[in-house]
Amino acid sequence: MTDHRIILLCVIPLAAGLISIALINRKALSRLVGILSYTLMLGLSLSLLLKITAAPDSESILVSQMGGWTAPFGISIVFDSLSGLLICAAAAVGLGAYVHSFSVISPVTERRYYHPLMQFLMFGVNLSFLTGDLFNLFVAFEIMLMASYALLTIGGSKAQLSQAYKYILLNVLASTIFLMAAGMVYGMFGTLNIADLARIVAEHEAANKELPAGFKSLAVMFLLVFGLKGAFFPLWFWLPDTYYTVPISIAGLFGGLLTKVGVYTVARLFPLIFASDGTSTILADGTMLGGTSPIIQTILIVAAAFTMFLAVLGAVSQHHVRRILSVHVISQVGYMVFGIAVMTGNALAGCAFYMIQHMVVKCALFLCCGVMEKHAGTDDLDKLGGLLKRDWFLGVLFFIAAMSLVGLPPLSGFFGKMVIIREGFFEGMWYLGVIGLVTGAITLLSMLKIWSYGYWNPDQAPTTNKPEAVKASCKPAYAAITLLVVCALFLGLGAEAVYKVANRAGEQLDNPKHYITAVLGDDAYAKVDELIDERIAQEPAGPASADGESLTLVNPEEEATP
Amino acid sequence: MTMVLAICVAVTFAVSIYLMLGRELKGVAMGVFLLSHAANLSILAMSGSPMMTHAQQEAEVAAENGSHAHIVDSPLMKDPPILASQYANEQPLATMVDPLPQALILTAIVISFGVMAFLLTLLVVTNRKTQTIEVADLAEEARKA
Amino acid sequence: MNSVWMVMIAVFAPVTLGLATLWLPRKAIELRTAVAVAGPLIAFVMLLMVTSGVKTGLATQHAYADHEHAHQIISEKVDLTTDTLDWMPSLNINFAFLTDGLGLFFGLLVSGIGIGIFLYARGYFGKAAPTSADDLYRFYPTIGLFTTAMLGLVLADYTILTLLFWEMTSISSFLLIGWDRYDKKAVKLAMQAFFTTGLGGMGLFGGILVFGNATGSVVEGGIWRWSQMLEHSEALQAMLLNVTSHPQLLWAFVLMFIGAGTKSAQFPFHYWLPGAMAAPTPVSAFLHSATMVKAGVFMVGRLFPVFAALPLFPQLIIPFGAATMLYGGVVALQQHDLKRIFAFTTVSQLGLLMCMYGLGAIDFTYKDHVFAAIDFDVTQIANHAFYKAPLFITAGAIGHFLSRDITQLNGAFYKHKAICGTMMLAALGLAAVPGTISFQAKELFLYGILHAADVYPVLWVVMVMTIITAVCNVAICVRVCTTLLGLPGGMTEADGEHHGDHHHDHPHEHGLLAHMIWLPGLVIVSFQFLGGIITPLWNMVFGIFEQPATAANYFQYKAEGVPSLLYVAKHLGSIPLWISMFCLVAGTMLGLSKFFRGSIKDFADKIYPAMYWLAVTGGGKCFRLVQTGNLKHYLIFVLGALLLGFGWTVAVDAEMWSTLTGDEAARVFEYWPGILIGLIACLTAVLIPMTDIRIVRIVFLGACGFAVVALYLVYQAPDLALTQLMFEIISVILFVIVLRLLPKEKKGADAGKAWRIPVAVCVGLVFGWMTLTAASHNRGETTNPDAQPLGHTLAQHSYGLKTDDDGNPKLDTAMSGDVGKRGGGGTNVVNVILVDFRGFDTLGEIAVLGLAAMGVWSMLPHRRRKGIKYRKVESDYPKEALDPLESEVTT
Amino acid sequence: MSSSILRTANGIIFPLTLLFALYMALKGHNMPGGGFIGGLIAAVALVLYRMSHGPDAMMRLMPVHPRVIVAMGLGIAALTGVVPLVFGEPMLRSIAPYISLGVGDPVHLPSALFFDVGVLLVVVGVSVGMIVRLGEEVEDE
Repeated sequence: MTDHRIILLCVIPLAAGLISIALINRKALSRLVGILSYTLMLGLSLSLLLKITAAPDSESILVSQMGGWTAPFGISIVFDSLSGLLICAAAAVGLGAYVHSFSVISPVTERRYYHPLMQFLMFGVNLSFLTGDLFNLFVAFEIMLMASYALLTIGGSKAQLSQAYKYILLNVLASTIFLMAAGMVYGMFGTLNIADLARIVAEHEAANKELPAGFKSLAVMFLLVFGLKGAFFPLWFWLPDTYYTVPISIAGLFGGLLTKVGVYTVARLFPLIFASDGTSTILADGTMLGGTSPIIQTILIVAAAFTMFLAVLGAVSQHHVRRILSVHVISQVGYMVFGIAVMTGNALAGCAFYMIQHMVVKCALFLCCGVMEKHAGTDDLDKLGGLLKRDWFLGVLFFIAAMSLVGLPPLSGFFGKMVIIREGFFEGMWYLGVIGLVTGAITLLSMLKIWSYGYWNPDQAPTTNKPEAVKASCKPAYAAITLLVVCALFLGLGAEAVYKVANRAGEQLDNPKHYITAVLGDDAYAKVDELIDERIAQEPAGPASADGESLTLVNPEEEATP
Repeated sequence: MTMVLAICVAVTFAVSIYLMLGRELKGVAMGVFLLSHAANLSILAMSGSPMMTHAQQEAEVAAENGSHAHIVDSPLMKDPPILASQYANEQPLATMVDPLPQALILTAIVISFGVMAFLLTLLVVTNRKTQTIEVADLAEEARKA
Repeated sequence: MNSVWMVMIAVFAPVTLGLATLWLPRKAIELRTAVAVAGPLIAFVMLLMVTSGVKTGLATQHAYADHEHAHQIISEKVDLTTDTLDWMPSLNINFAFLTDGLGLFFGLLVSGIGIGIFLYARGYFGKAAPTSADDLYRFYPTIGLFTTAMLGLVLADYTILTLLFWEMTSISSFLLIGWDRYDKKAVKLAMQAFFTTGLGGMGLFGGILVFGNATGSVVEGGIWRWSQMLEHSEALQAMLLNVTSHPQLLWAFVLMFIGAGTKSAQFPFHYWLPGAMAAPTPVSAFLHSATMVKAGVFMVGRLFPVFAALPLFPQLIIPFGAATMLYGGVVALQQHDLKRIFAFTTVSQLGLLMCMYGLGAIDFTYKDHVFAAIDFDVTQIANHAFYKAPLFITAGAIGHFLSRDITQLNGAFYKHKAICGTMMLAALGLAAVPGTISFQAKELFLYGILHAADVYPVLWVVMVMTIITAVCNVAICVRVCTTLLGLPGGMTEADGEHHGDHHHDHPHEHGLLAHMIWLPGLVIVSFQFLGGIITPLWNMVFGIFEQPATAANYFQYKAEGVPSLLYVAKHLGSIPLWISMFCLVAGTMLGLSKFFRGSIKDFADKIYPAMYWLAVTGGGKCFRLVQTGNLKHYLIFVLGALLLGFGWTVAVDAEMWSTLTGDEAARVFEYWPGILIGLIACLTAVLIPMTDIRIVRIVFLGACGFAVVALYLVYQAPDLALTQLMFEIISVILFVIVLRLLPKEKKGADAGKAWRIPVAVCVGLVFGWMTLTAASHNRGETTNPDAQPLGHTLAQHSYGLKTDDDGNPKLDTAMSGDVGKRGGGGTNVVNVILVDFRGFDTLGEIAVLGLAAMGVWSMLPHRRRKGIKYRKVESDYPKEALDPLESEVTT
Repeated sequence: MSSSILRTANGIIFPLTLLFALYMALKGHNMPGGGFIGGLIAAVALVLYRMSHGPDAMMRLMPVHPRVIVAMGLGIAALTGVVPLVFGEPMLRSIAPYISLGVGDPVHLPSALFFDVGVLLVVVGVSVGMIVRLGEEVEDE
């Protein structure tokens, strides 16, 4: 369904960014514009999301073709359940981090293009979530990355600068590979539109026809690129080194948003396109079940396992709040990769749910850390203590967020994790399931570490930091954290409503038909249907499978060798 | 001709990786600079060979010399992606190089310039703050922090 | 069918009222207590009503019928589930409750003892103490949360709802153990307890998920409700008996047992429970003796009707249970802190309860015995609660006034008669003296072992372990009594050095509420003696909760009860009775003897620190192995991953090789100038790392760039060539400027050159090869032969309407939609693509450019210098906060 | 850096180069050229001008911070894209009308031209801004 309003989600931050360049010396006005922009984004994305949630399947994907050029000739902007959820969460997280920064960022830093950069970052992030074009995705990544490079070095402390180059160089390398891979996609398929690619892949699958030579290698390259942005094993190194040097609000924003963009692209592109091996099974009801490339799935499984486990060990061994939280970002990404690796509709739904809740919760934790630092003047656990006495409200907020992160029911982290692990067990990936559970327990330990050393234990803060003074100066921070924690609570207690949307997102990711017809028009999928009908006609329903489900199993290997 | 580009891509990429693995960030920056060349050339290769195929040459020559088609010795190149006239339905599009990769490269060049400039400035500022741009020294800094 | 609302009110009343107390004024302690106590009271009343609703069919029942016909079943099937209140239907978490005997019994136990504990807390924290207002302010909400969690846990029907409440009990337990928040030791112990039970919680979580997944063939979508599990017990048991073909069920059980075992402090994970004694005594009495620690036992009881069919069930549970029982009993004897003594006896008793379920599973297959070990599970559990809670309550009380160290308490009875009297009465329960219900319970347990051992002689080991444990328990009782009464044989100060313990020195107060520090204990312990002496009364109350052990008739009630003392003496056979007598005598002797009087440490206390060390230190080492901070290593990791992945795909993709031998290779030499330029580009690139002189490097870099420009020209890309040329110029200027700002190269060998070359070459080859593969793929030949690359379509529509033969504009109907009807209005296709077809890319791209510039300006703010005087702009940033170096805008 | 020969030469070349840049930008829709190329040529010219005439002359030429130019360019480009949204059209919907000026042939004025102008401004602003800024650092050393 066409709806040109969706591009406003990119226009709003762009416009706000430009306005705040003009207002570079007006602190209050800049802040006002920024808040307005985030609020507008949040409101718009929520209203659009509600709209498509209520709509029937055929109208549940909103599309706008840039320049009015029909897909695949122009650039398609697509707003489906997954992008909708993520943009909502991103706007909320952005608003939280932005408001929080008012109480922690120094005026000097703030004047150095902080406001425009925050807006442009959202421009890039929203565009990444929205775009339906591979090359445009590259551009969106670059906007986001460029803004993040600048935000990473903003303020320019020694610690920041001595680490920032790694983030930038690794990302430049990944971007270059992305660029080449996008070019190669054009070389192989003559198109860049994601829906068009999905169509071509679906046609291959329906005909059980091999995908072009080098397709698998291309998929590996994409995985490397997105894996690096998403901080998968063994590509996460840039993350811990850089996140604990930036101003804490920015760390919160990065921790919440940036890795999710990488994970999102994997979730978007892999089940639909790059994880395909060109084979398929036709189910009894005439729907097609695409085959999954064992290489890609194995890589994802290995990545998920190591990302979850190794990173949580890293997190629990740190002795600074920021570092614990930073390294945890990676570990949690492991769960999302787990969801993608399972690659069923339900697992992807779980992954979507997990992503949005993690954005909110992780950002909230970072922001809490910001206030903790204000109280104690440090984030070293050995020098913290007794914060509960100083600031019980912060303690409550932190505790809820921390337990959400750990995933104790009924808080938000639980539900996504539950669905993912359930599907993992169901699909026979019990090893991932067990690692996921153990990781959960160690996550608990690390959060308890922060809680026990930070909020309990004797107070060691310098007496100069009067609790009242800190509280007074951190009013925006409290507002921001409260906002995010309320969101997190809603995601937990109201998980049903959110999960329904996530479930639809999972379905849309699992079944390319909706996406393809929404972007390319109803005829686009006709060829696939034709091919499926042909195959059903050729091979009448085979014997019922052992489980009693009547599958017409078409084994591609057997077919290929006559 | 694609082979030539592929070799160029391989060599520039290899050299840039070699430079990026070096011990000083100046060399690394040069590696990044080369990296963008490698990427651009790789995309350029996707527009296919700039030389016409045998059949295309025959058709071209036939169009020029009436029906007496004979292949000239020197190879014919395709046209640049600029339409000869405003109502160009006569334009033999098959003998024009694919314009889309060019547009992609143009975008990529601009972006890589931006990144490059930022990276170079970062080096200057980093050097000013940390007094070093040696990778090993900066890693030491990370361990200390 | 019960009203779900009644149960909902029962479950949520404690937390609601507990939280409500937060809004009461801090000093209003009496009011606070009243409001908080109303919580468990309401829950208790509600559950009683639910019970009476369920049990109407039992009115006609004769509870203590003749035991010759003990398995007579009243064959009235009762619906034990409530309605469902939808919460998250698609995630299988709704409010529905299973109000069976086990659940309701636990519910009543929790709320009933809860009332006592809530009142006791008032006495314990005391009105007169300066901190009590604060303590009570925090205490009631937290303990209310716990009560709710516990009630929900035992009553929930949805498996995941059970898990939800399960974790909630862990959280509240954590908050309560760490009550002394600023005491590092207590905080550590709280962490230890939460981590251990949390680990188990993850096990339960996994077990529930695996179970739900594995039962998809029984119920559509899997089993996510306990009642469903019980209803389909036959099908499930058939699967369990043949577990090799359904290994998932086995793992489901093992995982759930990990949860149950850690929660119920089974050896070797029992260490957290003695540690949990850092909590205030009301908490110890409530959570860590009477209720929460039984959650694991409860879980095993829940699973029992179905999972008893699993051969592994007794094999796993009996060894763990027996070991826990023995270890707890023996260690308890050698403690000095009253709370630690009782904590270890709790551990021991939990082991016994577990063991009982294990034995029950064996009996399960031999139904013809008169009493199965499992028949009186509720009695066993209730029995323990009714002496252990009073023991803790009085331990806390005596700790208040004197000390909790038993060596300090010689003759304490004469100072605090009520408290010590209650404690001694409860201790009699611990010792299982005839006259307490404990005695019958132990008899039944021994009886169960005896019968099971007939079939499995290996169980004699368990018998011996039970005897030793019983002897220890009696010895503890003897020592407590003799000490308190100041008799010879009691513990004295000579037995151990006095450690500073939690001595809450609260001022004395008077009045009824002050007596709450021991009164609830007396009320609770009275059940012991009521049950022991007037056994029919006990049966009337608790018999109705005893569910049949077999799953087949789980939803029916049976009419039987705990045998009375007389019956035990008459019928149960002499062996258990003799064993009991032996234990009493031997225990008394041991208690009076000098053996085992010292205080020992529990070796399991080291387990958690070891795990912590392993995770933190070992895991940290593991992590730092990859997180070196060095860019070089990171690049190697990334490139290594790339090479591995690529190598693997090439290995399986045979067609990749064809591109190397295909006709692309043959067409290399078709255009000589192209080759020459390519050669220059390669050569200049290779020369860059050959030199150390930076200006030469830049020259080569520039030369390489110009070669690329030439390549663009060869490829008929004039726009590209022009743009690249200009950017090349600017970039070289930039490089020259920047290199002047950077330090000079250090002379010396560039270390590690050798290994860099193969890595670089491999990576280069990967991308060269991929370029070739992708470019040589014939794009026309996708599934749709008509399809042409986008670029060609874009070229066709670059200007606009096409013309027909007469030069008139015509619509291209072949193209669908908008593209056919208009064009971009330009003849330079590349530019039209840039600004029109893909204009959005360009918008993004100039945004990147702008961002890069902003990044540069943000890193290098302008300094005050003569030359630069931009237009003066007002700023509303605070003046003093400005960086003195920054003066670009002000001046 | 500022030799008199360079200064004199640049005095002549500079306006010509700027004109050439404008020409390249405007004809870009039909011939090789366009906003990028035009912008870059202008940027190179401006950088050379600063080298030959010094920063003060540059300030007289460009009295505002380059970010203003960048923001303006981005704003123009974005505005070109956003205007169609107001009319319910998708973003960046182009039109290419012939506008009659009363004299001579009607002028072909594609809306993309405005977009190109935006691009040009951004490129000029960024290149000049960055090089000038880094150049100052060198001069400060």
